[in-house]
Amino acid sequence: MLTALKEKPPRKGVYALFEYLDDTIAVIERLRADRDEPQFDVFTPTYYHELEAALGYKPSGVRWFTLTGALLGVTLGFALCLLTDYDWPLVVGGKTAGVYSLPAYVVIGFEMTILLGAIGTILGMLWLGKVPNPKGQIYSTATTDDRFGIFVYDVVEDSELARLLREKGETQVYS
Amino acid sequence: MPQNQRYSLADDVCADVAASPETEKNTKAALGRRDFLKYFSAGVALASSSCVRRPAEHAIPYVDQPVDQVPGVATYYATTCSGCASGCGINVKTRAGRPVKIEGNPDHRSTGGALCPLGQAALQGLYHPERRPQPLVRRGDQLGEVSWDDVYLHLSSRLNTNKVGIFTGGTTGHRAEFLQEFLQKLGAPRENLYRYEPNLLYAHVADAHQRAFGRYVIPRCDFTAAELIVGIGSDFLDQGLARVAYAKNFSAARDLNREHPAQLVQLESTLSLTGARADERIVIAPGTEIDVALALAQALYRQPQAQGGVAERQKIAALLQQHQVALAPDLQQHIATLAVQLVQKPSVVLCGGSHTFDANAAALQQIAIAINILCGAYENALSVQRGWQIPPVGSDDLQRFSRDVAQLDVLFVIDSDPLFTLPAAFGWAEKIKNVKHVISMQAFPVATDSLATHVLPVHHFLEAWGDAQTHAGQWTTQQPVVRPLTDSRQAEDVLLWLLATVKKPLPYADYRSYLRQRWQAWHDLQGDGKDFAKFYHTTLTRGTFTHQKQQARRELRAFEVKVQQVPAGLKLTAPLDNRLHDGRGAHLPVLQEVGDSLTTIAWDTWVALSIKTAARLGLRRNDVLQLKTASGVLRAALFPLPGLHDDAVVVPRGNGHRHGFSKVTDGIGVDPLVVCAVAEGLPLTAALPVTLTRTGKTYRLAAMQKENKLGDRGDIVKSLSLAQLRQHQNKVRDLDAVPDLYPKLEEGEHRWGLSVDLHKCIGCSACMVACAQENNVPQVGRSQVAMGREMHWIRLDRYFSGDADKPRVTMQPMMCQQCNHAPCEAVCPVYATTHDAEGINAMTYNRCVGTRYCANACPYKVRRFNWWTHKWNVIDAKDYNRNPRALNPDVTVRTRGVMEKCNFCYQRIRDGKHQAKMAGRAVQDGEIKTACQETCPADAITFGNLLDAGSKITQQRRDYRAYLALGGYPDIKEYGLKTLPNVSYLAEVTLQEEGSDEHG
Amino acid sequence: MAFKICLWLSLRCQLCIAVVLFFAEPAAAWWMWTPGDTVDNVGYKPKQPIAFSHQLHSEEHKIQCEYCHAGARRSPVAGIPPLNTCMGCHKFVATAKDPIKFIAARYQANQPIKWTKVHDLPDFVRFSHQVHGLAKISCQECHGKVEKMGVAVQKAPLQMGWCVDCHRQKKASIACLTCHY
Amino acid sequence: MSTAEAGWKRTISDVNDGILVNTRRPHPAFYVALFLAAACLVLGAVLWVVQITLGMGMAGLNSPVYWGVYITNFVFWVGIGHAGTLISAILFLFRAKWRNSVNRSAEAMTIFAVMSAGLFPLIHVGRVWLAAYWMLPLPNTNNLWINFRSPLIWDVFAISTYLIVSLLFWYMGMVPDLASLRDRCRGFKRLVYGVMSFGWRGTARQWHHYETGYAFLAALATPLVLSVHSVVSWDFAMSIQPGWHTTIFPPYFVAGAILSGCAMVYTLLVPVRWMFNLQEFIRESHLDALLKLTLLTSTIVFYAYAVEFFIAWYSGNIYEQEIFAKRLSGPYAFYFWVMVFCNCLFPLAFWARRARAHVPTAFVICLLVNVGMWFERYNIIVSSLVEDFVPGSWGHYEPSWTEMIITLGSFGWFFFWFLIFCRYFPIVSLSELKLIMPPPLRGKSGGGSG
Repeated sequence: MLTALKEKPPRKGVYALFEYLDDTIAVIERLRADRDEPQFDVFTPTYYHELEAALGYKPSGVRWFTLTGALLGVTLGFALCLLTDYDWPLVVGGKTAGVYSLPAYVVIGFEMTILLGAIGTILGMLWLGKVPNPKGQIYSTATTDDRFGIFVYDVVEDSELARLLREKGETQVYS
Repeated sequence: MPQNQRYSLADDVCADVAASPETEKNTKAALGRRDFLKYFSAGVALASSSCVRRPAEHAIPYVDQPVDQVPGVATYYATTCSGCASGCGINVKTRAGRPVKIEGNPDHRSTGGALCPLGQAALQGLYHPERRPQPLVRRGDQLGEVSWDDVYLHLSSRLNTNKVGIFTGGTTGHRAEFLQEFLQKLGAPRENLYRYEPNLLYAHVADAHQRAFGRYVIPRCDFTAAELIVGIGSDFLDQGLARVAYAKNFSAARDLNREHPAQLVQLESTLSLTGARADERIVIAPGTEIDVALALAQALYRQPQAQGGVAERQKIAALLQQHQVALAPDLQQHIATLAVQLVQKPSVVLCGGSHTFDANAAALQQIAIAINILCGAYENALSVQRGWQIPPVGSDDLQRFSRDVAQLDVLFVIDSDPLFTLPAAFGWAEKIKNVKHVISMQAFPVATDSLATHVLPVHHFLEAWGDAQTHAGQWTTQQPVVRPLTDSRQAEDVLLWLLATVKKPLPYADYRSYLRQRWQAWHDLQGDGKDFAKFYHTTLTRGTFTHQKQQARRELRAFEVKVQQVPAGLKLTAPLDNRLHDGRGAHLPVLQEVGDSLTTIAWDTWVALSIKTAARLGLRRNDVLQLKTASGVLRAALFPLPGLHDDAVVVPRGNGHRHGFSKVTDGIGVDPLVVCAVAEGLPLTAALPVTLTRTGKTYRLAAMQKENKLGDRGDIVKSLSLAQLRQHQNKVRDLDAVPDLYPKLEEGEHRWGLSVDLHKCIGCSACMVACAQENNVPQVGRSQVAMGREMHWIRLDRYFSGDADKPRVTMQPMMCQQCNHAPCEAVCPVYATTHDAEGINAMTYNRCVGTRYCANACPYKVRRFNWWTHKWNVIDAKDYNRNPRALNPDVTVRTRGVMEKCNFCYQRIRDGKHQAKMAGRAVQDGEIKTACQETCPADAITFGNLLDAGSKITQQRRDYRAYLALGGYPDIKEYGLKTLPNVSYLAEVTLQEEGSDEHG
Repeated sequence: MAFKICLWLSLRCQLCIAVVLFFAEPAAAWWMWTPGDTVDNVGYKPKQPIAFSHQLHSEEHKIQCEYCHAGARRSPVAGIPPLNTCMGCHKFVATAKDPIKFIAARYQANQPIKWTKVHDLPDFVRFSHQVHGLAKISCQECHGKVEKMGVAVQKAPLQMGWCVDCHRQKKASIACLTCHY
Repeated sequence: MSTAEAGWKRTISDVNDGILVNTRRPHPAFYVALFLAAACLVLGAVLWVVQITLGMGMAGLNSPVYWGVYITNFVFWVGIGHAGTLISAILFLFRAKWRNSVNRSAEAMTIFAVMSAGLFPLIHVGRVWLAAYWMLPLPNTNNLWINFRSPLIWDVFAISTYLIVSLLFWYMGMVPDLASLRDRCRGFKRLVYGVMSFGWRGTARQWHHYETGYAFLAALATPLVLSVHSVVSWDFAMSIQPGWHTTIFPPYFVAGAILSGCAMVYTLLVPVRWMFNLQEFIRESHLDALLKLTLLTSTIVFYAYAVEFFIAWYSGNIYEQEIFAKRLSGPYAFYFWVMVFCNCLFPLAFWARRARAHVPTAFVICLLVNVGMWFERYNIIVSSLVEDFVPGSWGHYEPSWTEMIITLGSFGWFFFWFLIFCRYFPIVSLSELKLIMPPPLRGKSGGGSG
């Protein structure tokens, strides 16, 4: 598996591949328990909540992007309708100038909320997840298939950490 | 249109446009002028161009601009319509020398500015692309094109004979006199002028009066003097003697402001427009009109209050004793009741029409005289003393023609198509076999041309000089309103030049100077001392000249009537079509497309049978039937029509022109004249025994209306009885008092409204033709009409109600209702249709993207979509032959993918407002008229400013009869769709006591 | 490495295309043209049959606009003068010049001259010179300083927005039916 | 644990190998299908060009039937387009795990169906060259904006929002899977998939934001699903046409849309499953759940039909009553009964487990539901327009050949894109499928390649 490993990473460290989720979690818990917690990246084929719990992530910031987008959307939607109506009031269906058909504009406001909310969410995901990131590297194609990977930065081969990684899965050391 | 804007074409005013074929220079100038107009009226092809830089547009100014012409400003000329023998005065609107719209001349007393569909459509005849470009001369079997010089050369050697005859249509002006002078000059007898009108009523009525009073006249009927009008097979609203004048007058007589609005009782075997409008309609067997008339005369004679002098009564008694009639008891009863009413009220009885041209047609008119004497009509509604009608034909012209034609060497056929308009049984082609030279002079190629040795294109009446005298003392003048569009000549001028070439000249340079000389007599009559030139100018400008003529009433002579018995069984009637007449309108797409008012069939000939007969024979609509009479065989598709007598088989005339007559008519309809007979030299087109066979084929008739009944939809057409109306007459309605969530619409100076009086509408469809002409509405052709894609901005909905044997017929002109709460406006995504501050539902064609949502939302379905770009001057695809020159330059032409609809003739509103603004005054009531309103012969349409409390439209909207279509029942606080239209309808009023419907 | 460059480039290009599509094009269209707009742009200067100079006639010789464009006050169309208007002066004036010889020949032959319209509104627009004249709108407001023009050229965009702006300023009607029917 | 999760024969290690076979060697039937779809598409496109050139008269439309087959197709395709986002968004929020095996293809179907639907308003309008610009709020030389009160503008917003959001949702869900594909390819393919996957690395942090974002998108898409067909139904309900002007339309349309969408998903999945050998991943239990959803929506639609008639009778409005009376026995009664049988009566068979389990039977019923749903729209649109208020304006409508061929073309267009999707993209969501399989634990896991 590790033969598929790609170019040399910019930083030194140990890369380990695991077959089992519980092994991975055990390693992560061990890493996080360390007093001077080392920097590490976890690669996973899909999102397991156990993994996230082990990593102790705070709620994602994507929600603020969603909220901003949605608020922008609702404002824009209603503003578009009301301002164009104000700009040139044309009488249709007996509604005189100055009758702002708010119920009709709810649809536009709603659609714009969803649209910009969705776009905001996507932007948030991309921004926070650092995607697209041409410089970002994957170390093994197996992590998009069925393996879990952990890259622990600035770890030397002989350390206790490296031994732990070796014990649970295959490792590759970069120096 | 103000009086002072009209111009005469007297030479001192506008020499440039006067017709004088020799001047080459003018022809070229006219070409330039035509191109010039292009820039006003060019198509909108560029609207669809996808890049910025369009093809460059050009402007071609005059070389010598006539002094009275301002480019972009319309000029109006008064002239006379020669569509039929009625001779209605018309005003022609021209732009840059080109006629763009025809209106009735309000100065013409009897028509008062109204016009019929045929007159409205004359523009299409003028601009018809199939008009002959030059004369033809027969060489062997072929007609070859020649120049006019060749024609004169050719004919001069052949005119050295006195065996000359002229066959022409009915005419009331100086033309007949001129033609007789021409014959005389050649040494032929004056009697060699044969005038033939397919509407035989003129001849029959005049002939009957000749026999009865010794005077060859047609009495003029004034319905306003009558309270009861009885028609026996009469068609005075369809064709009759003077369609527009009679409709106008009838409408006035029915006015509900009169104490006793005239009531119409019609006895007929077929369903005519007149019958459809009748307050009471009694169905009688075809061919029994004469029996009914005799029975009525007898019943009247028995009435003690019957009118008539002693001598007259004696003569009538003698006449009636000879004839015994046996009618069904209930019909006899009806007649007896009618007779009582006839003598009690001022009344008039009109007999006969194109539905009754059977063997007894002439006798019917004589009985009619007896009836009218007995009911006192000659002292009252019928007048042979004041303003009697001039018969446009001679009494025995056709018989004389049949007798003389074998002796003729040369026969001129002028503006008449005897080969098509006479039954095949007449044998016109056989009769003229020995005539060496047949010279056909026609404004449009006709069937007769195929038998002619010389075919000469003559002016359309809008290019020609002439005059007409429909009523004694009431003249209308005819002047050219456009330079000839083809290399045609004035027919009379051709005759003058022919005389000159054979060295027997008449002392007139041309027909115009002949007329000028005749009109001198009017000047003498008027005797107001003005010089003639001025009189001539003002008369031409005005278009009419009237002076009183009176004559004493003569005593009735003893007269005899021969009555032929008609056997029982199915009988064929071939009436004149109320749009196409005898077929003279068949090449005009606009007339074909408005469709028959009663069947709503466009572009076709149909066989109408009563519902019962069709059911009895197991026939369904669109089944092709074969009709066989003694004279021939005919095939046409069936349309079961309510209200026909079970023995009646009705096939309208007008269509079925031979192949090649016009691309418009190719393959359209059949000609019932092939199965009609001739008796005593006259065509018989009614009550012909006929047998029907089913062919097993079907043919889909293009009927525009699919549903004929209203069912229980009570807020579309409303009606009430006269008693109800009288009871509530003083109540004022406020149709606009409808509860509404929104604030009231802002109101400017005007709020335009239109009102349609269903009580007055006679269903003539003139409004549809006028609208099409005014608003550049395209004609789409048979196949598209069959699909439901006609483009009429105003359509005529016709509903039958009640019994299929005795249906009540309702006509409802339906156009955009200009709703204040328009369902169409709110749904348009691009604001292509919005509400105008003046109450008009504006349609912005160029903004329309064609989602057609507005049309779906419209509950009246009055919006029309351009499914194609309707082509302009293409005749090859016969369905699309509008001529761009005839377009109204004030109205945008629409291309494919665009919605359109009625906009109250906004161009006219705009024009009227400009006029008022220039004059520094407010728009006056009645100053602005919509096209439909202006032409309506029944005065059923009113238009005006709803904010003007004194205007006629405001009064009509407040009338007790007023209602809004689909406006629910405001009396019980039920407001229907709440679309709040600016168009209101006035409910029909049943003048009969019985069978009144609820209103409210 | 190649992969990374491609990735980066494709992303940036997408961005560029997106920006052009979403912002630049409508913005450009706003100033120049939008679909359905059939009015030519400012600066349209078609070639005419003769090199007629408004500057010469109007500025130097002080001929009023309406002397030739006589319809402006009486009709919806101002009109191009008929040849007899030209010949009214040019029977005597500058008869030796080529263009004058040309129009004189045309006049003699009774052949009209085919001019190319400089200011051309689409056929679905109902514009009336008469009404604008009545409202005291000077010719120059729409046609520019014609008296300074050697060759007639379109000065104003003549697009609907331009019309509407002026109508708004002058408190004229901006209802659709004002111009479209 | 639901049935969808139990009884897996495979582990997550088999997922990529098992599903991505489609990107290697497709079944020959694939090429036949692709050719047919492309041929229909070209035919339809040619006729559209002819129609633009000559005019809308090419269609059988007339007065009063101004809307016909094109709008029927529009509503039909929008309806089809509902299942995808419903399955992926609403079922996601409801944690119905069976959706993980079908959501990708259902979403793809949504997008292509909405693309088909989006074409029809353009095919339908008289002046498409202007409609494309004027129906959007873009600046223009006319200084004139659009009418936001028009349901058609709501439609423009609703459909385009739906398309964009569905596309984003679908594509974002696919990014990790595209990364999987990337990692299995070399050379040019790797480059293309690499670009398409935005350089997804699969770090836990990325997954963390991804999951949150996905949940938010699902939450946003859920009201959107319900709103889109409501807005489409307002195209009808907001006009005063009898037969259209009813308040029941939005829920009625949404239920109908979901019905047609589920049926369509089933009709698509059965051949796809067979063609790409996916029986192990798209399992019988998943299809069974889909059919249950079909049955549910079918009964809702049945109820809506009944309520429509009740309301028409109860309203006391003769125009409304006549329209509905004519639906039962008038000139267009055939279409009405086709719709009732196909949408309400045939799906009743799904109450029986055997009918659900027997794939050919279920497939035929789902096909019939699709037919029935098309006729439902045809029925609503045409039979209401043909005979409305004023009898003088009544008419008749029959679709022309042009309309039928363009309809065929839209199916070509839809299947063309769907087949392309089936060939080059993960048909089943890899990462989500892995989620519903038992996680690879050292203790519990039975298999897993070494």
